[in-house]
Amino acid sequence: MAGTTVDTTALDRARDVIVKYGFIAVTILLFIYFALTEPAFATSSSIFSMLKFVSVTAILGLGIMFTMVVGGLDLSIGSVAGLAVQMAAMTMVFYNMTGFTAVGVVMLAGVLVGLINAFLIVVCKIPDLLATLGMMFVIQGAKLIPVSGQSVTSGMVTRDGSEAPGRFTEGFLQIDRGFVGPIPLPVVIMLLLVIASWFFLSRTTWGRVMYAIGANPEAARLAGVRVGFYRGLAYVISAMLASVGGLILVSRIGQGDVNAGASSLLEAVAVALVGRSVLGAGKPNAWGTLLGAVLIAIVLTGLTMKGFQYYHQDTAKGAVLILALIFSYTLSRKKIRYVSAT
Amino acid sequence: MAGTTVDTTALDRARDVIVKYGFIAVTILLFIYFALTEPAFATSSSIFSMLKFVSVTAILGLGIMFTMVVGGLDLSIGSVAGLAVQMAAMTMVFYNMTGFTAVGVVMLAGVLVGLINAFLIVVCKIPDLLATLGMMFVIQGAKLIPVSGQSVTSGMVTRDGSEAPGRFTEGFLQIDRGFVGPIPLPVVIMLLLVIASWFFLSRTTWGRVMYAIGANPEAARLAGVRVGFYRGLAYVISAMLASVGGLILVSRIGQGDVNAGASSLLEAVAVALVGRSVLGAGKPNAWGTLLGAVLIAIVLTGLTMKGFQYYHQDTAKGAVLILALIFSYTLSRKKIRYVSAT
Amino acid sequence: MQDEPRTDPTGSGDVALRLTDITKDFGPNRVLKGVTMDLRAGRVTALLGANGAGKSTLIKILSGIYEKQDGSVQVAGADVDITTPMTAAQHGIQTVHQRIDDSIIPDLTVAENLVFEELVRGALPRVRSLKALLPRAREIASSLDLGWSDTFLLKDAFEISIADGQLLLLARALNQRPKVLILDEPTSTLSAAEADRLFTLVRRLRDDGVAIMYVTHRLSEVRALADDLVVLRDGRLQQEQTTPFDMPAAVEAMLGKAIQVEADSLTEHRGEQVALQLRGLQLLPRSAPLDLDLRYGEVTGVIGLIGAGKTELAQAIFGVDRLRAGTMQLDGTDFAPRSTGAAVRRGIYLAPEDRAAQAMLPGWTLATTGSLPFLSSISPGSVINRRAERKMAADIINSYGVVATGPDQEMDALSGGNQQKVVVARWLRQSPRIMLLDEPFRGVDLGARREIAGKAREQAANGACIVVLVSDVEELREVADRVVVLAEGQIYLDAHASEIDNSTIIASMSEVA
Amino acid sequence: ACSQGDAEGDEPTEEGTTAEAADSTAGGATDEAEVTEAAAEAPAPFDGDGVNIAIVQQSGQGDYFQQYLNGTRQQVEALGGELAVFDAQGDNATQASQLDQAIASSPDGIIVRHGFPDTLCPGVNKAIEAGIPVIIYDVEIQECAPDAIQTQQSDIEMASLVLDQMVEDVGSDVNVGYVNVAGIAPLDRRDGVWQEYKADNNWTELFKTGTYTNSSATDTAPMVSNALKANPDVAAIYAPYDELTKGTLSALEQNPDLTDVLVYGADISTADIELMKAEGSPWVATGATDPNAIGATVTRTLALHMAGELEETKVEFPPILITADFLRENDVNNMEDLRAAEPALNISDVSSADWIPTVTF
Ligand SMILES: Nc1ncnc2c1ncn2[C@@H]1O[C@H](COP(=O)(O)OP(=O)(O)OP(=O)(O)O)[C@@H](O)[C@H]1O
Ligand SMILES: Nc1ncnc2c1ncn2[C@@H]1O[C@H](COP(=O)(O)OP(=O)(O)OP(=O)(O)O)[C@@H](O)[C@H]1O
Ligand SMILES: [Mg+2]
Ligand SMILES: [Mg+2]
Repeated sequence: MAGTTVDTTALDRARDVIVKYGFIAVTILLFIYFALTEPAFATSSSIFSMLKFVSVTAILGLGIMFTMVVGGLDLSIGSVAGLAVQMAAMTMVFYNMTGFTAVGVVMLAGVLVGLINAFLIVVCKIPDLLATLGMMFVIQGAKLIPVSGQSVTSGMVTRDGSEAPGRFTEGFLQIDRGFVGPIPLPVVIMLLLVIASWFFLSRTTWGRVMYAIGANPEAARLAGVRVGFYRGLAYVISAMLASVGGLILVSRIGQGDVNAGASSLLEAVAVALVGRSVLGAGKPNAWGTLLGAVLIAIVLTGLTMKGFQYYHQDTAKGAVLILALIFSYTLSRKKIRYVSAT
Repeated sequence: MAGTTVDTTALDRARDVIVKYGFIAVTILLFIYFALTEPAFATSSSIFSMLKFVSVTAILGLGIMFTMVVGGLDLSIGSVAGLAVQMAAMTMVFYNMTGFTAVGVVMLAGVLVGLINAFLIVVCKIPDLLATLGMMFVIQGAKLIPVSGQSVTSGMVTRDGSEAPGRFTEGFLQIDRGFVGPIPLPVVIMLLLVIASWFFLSRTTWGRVMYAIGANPEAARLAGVRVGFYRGLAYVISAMLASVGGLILVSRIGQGDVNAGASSLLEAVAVALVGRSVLGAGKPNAWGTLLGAVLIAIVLTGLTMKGFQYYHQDTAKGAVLILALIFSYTLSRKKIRYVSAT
Repeated sequence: MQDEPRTDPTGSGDVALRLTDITKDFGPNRVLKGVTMDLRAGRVTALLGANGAGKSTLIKILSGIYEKQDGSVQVAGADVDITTPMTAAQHGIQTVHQRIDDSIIPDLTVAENLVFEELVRGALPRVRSLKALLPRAREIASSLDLGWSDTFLLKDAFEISIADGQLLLLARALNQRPKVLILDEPTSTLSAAEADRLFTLVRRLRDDGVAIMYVTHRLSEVRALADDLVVLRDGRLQQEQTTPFDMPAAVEAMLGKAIQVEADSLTEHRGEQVALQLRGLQLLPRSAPLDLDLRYGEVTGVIGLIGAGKTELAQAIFGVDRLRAGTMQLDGTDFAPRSTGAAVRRGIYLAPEDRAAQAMLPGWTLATTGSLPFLSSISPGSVINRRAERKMAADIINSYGVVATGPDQEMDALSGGNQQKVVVARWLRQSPRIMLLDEPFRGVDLGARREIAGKAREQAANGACIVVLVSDVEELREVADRVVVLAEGQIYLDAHASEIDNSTIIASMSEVA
Repeated sequence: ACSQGDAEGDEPTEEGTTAEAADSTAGGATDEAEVTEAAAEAPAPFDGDGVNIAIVQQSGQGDYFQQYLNGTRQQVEALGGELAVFDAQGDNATQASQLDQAIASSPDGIIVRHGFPDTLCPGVNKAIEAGIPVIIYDVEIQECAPDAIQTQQSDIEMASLVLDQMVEDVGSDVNVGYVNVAGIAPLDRRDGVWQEYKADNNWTELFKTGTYTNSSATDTAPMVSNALKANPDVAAIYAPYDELTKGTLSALEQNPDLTDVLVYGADISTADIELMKAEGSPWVATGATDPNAIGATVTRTLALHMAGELEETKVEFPPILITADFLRENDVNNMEDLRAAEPALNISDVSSADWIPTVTF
């Protein structure tokens, strides 16, 4: 077994710089371009609303990031956000409970889904991607059963003919609509979660251990790490983050919406992937994920302002993703294959 | 790969039997149950229409199977089918060409996408899953640009204000609507492709080499296999199969449809996964994929006839998938190598 | 692998493969600095060399995995250009690489594995059913007297044992009727009986006029098998010998200086107090129960061939796998670790045998790799004190003589021996109660071996219970106070090191009940 | 809720719904109907054991379609029949397959709801040839299947009602925004009306945006918000599909400075009512039908057709204009209140006969 040391040539150094700062440079250049050509782009209200819109994607991206850290990928995250939307609406509208209860119920449901995922992955040994794909279908279907496939709205007539007693509480609606000073509350939540995730992952033993599992689960186990527990934990954290994203969504929509969340999945995956490649970190990280979300927000906002249609945006999203991947895999020297030469 | 022979106990043998025949037994039992309780279920016209209905999913599943064989997973397959729909419609309606030309154009486009995927994966070294996810976005968006996001229908007004000159040719429409004896043409196509894929994979050197790459790429390389070539080939085959699926789709729809194909992806993945787990093969195989498609068709048709809503069906689909995974991973004693996303 | 003098000492002697001035760079790193050597038909040439000497690189060039920078390769007097594994095969060069996992294809059947190269080369019809491949597979198997039935040939390759896998690969290589056969540590996964079978085969091939290159770290095998011997050091050919060999000279050429570790130069420690009492432990699926007491204050050397159950023993104590049967008592109280973490908390540590697969974390630095098992000790409130972490790493570097630029150097960039020092040191320096070292000397050169052994003995002197599991007698001699010989999951010998000689140990190692 | 002809589902599946399956659910979000008993003996085939009706729908996802299906089911039950539901979940190819499957199960009548004409023509013609009466809802199929009975809600009227109101509110020569998606039949019909009004009133369209996805409202919101940032100077926005209207409202919320932009929408549901009534809501008017009633009326049309009593080959269902002021004045909180305040929504006089028990909601 021989690890390989290669000296850094000028070409390699140039490439390293591109890998490390290329993405940030692209983001900044795009920002400048749009700011110069679209006067409305760089206003503070526009920037805040951009951040606000991206907050859910970013939070879901953080969840996916956690599962990437332990070497997996959570595809059920969009449907968990959708489940949160449904549960919050049902709690407040059908059962006339407070917003606090709704938040509690949603988070509990999230933890439960996370535990099921963890069970399938850790105990049943089903690969992450496949287990969470299955769960995605199951949640998407099962959540609609109690409401017969209809969105929950206040004032709706229930099956026994009476009017649903509750409505969204004012406090609950503030989750999306509130402000902290000039900053929209979802943006604050997003930033807090980014900081918390960053701290957790790179400053605490739990985070370190999770990275170890992602790097080499066998080595982690033989270093005394409870691999199953931490892998499971990542899925629980992921589902909880998805639930937080769902709470913001439902408070934004102001009612249950059977379709909410579903479309966030691929975007969140893209954001987490971009996040892994920025700063040349080569490993999933919270600030990168935020940057990925911001980059996608800039691209999409800029393109909308320039009058492009949704399909141009899909194309742009795909292009950004592929670019990130080229940075990660094609250019980066990080991924040196480990040579075993016994 | 652990090269150890472990003693077969009675328990292990029972488990092996379950793993090997469990899925087939479930399929047959379900069929019998639905046939007995729903008189319309087991009529020959109903069975043929069930098979016809499942043909596209099965063909796309075959494509995914090929990429699984070489240890990857093609997520762009749904969007390639969608691209085929679009290209066929544009060729006949905008450019007033024949159905044959349309088929040619579609297959060419498929090969092109396959080559791009192959390039990203083999040359740029981007992991399969991520490269094809990026391509999925790009194709989904890019295909809509020439038609401004509109479905192509005969007689539609094009951008320059004139009426589109062409229409779907009768012959082209026969792809979906034709029969061979009593058997619908798409069913015949599906069966031929299943047989061809099975033959290719398990009777020819090329197929064996592909399995070898999926099972142990390093060993294949050492034995002189051009690994890059065959991995690329799998993606080209996959895109071509997706294009065939798209041709059936568009001939079924009878016009362009911007949304066609997209929804087939997850189902095709599920079918290929089920396919890998049946017969305890533990490796992707064509007959298993067909069986997976048939099982899903039986479940969905049966549930429809029993009067369940679409969300019950999502739940059922997820449950079937998770069941397949438990057969594959939890019960099977064979360790399946799995390419993770990261 | 007994010393068995060859029956026919003369080979035909024609040069089958001639290497002239082979060089190879990895980036700015010149790994092969002009290797010139001959392999002669009908002779076995042993290739010796310390870690990183370039053996595997040379083999990979010959088998078409790497391309050489410079120099020429001649097969039977004609210049050849080896660019791919295919061209290597076309020129009659076949290689059996050491890790069979690298070469076996688990999803295909044994039969398909046997004929795989023929398939790839197009020597068989492109379209063939499995049944139609059987006769050819049978033919190959029977030409080597493997005695494999059709049922066996139709098994998926993942079902067969490591030893059978090794034979399969050998058969596959021989099937190509090679002029040159390269074997990279072929016996490392074989039992004594299987190794003997392999030796018989190798001799038969030699007698058929094949030129064989045989890579090994085991001098006994060299003595038993080789006609010629070459030593590679630092990318250069250092020495060539023909039988009879001057082994000390070869070792000196390998390492640059003669390192002699005499068994009696150890001051033997004798432990009194029992640390761990094992009763009725079943190590392998069909093995009989084993009783063993491990004591504080001494180094117990557990020796056995591959598959004897050494790793199982270590892993059972460390809580990696559930016990099949049996009980353990730690300091007189019942002990049944449910996880590796539980063992670590009780002061029981394991440095696993396969460093790359079981200890290395791709992209991790020396500091983070070193601190992983004991993170909590430097993390008040679970927040990692990074200064303490780096101090920990600096301490490892200093006290174990690790050659590294500092705590932040990536582990991947260290040489193998230094990597091994780090992954052993991170446990050993934490005052273990019981320290299990599984093949701690695998792939490390003698210098590093000596340092690791010294540290282990130092801990034993301080009262720790040290268990070293090895399969090589020399390695055992370097470190052990007490010798336990394991074969097929059972103890065949248990004695103080000074009380037994090597031949007794070797004899009981290959004992079969 | 939306009355338009294309929806995107997740996967092609078929589906059928009987009353038991739907009723076995807990939260219960379906509107119960009142049945007005029939006043006369029913003709064949309604005089026997009960009829089998199949509905082949392009999508069942979302509130509008769930209510439509509810209306259909209740009316079928009132007629003593049983309903099998084939739901393509937005996938047109699946719909074609399911039409085949429906025909294979030989029902007494088929309702085909939404979809592409080119996709459905062969199946519809096959059914008619097989002697199965077919009613089409909202598919322009007359050209290729002339014998099919066509029904639809009048999108042109719906758009005109709302846009008349808009002309009244903002007048001519102003800047306006437009949120719509091309390529979806009913939205295209509404688009046609919009283009006329825009030209007639000399409105300047500063932006057109919007997207159609699984979650159109959430996904459209940022697009409209960005468009508004670039073009804050609009007097009104027309968003003729309530998911798009919702997205537009959400976008306006992101731009709290734009207090006097008015929003004109389409469709109505309990959720929409809440949004329109909310204090300071910019959504001032919408044009709507009640999906429950439409579902029921299509079924009655089929019943007439099956009994051989239908004279027309095309039946249109008129929408009404609903303004936020109307909702507030009448204290309307949900669809039930709305129907009480505006019984015309039940369109119970369309396709009625004395032997048909009519359901109202
Ligand atoms: N792919 C590679 N990239 C860079 N350096 C490499 C690569 N492979 C080998 N090396 C370096 O080449 C040198 C020789 O390695 P090689 O594997 O040939 O040694 P070896 O003699 O086989 O040693 P061992 O006894 O460990 O098997 C080592 O220093 C190693 O670090
Ligand atoms: N023919 C075989 N049947 C069963 N198990 C085998 C066979 N050959 C090898 N093994 C494997 O060998 C294991 C026992 O070897 P173990 O790794 O404990 O040996 P060891 O003495 O530690 O040798 P090593 O030097 O490889 O560490 C068994 O558990 C099994 O996995
Ligand atoms: Mg080597
Ligand atoms: Mg071992």
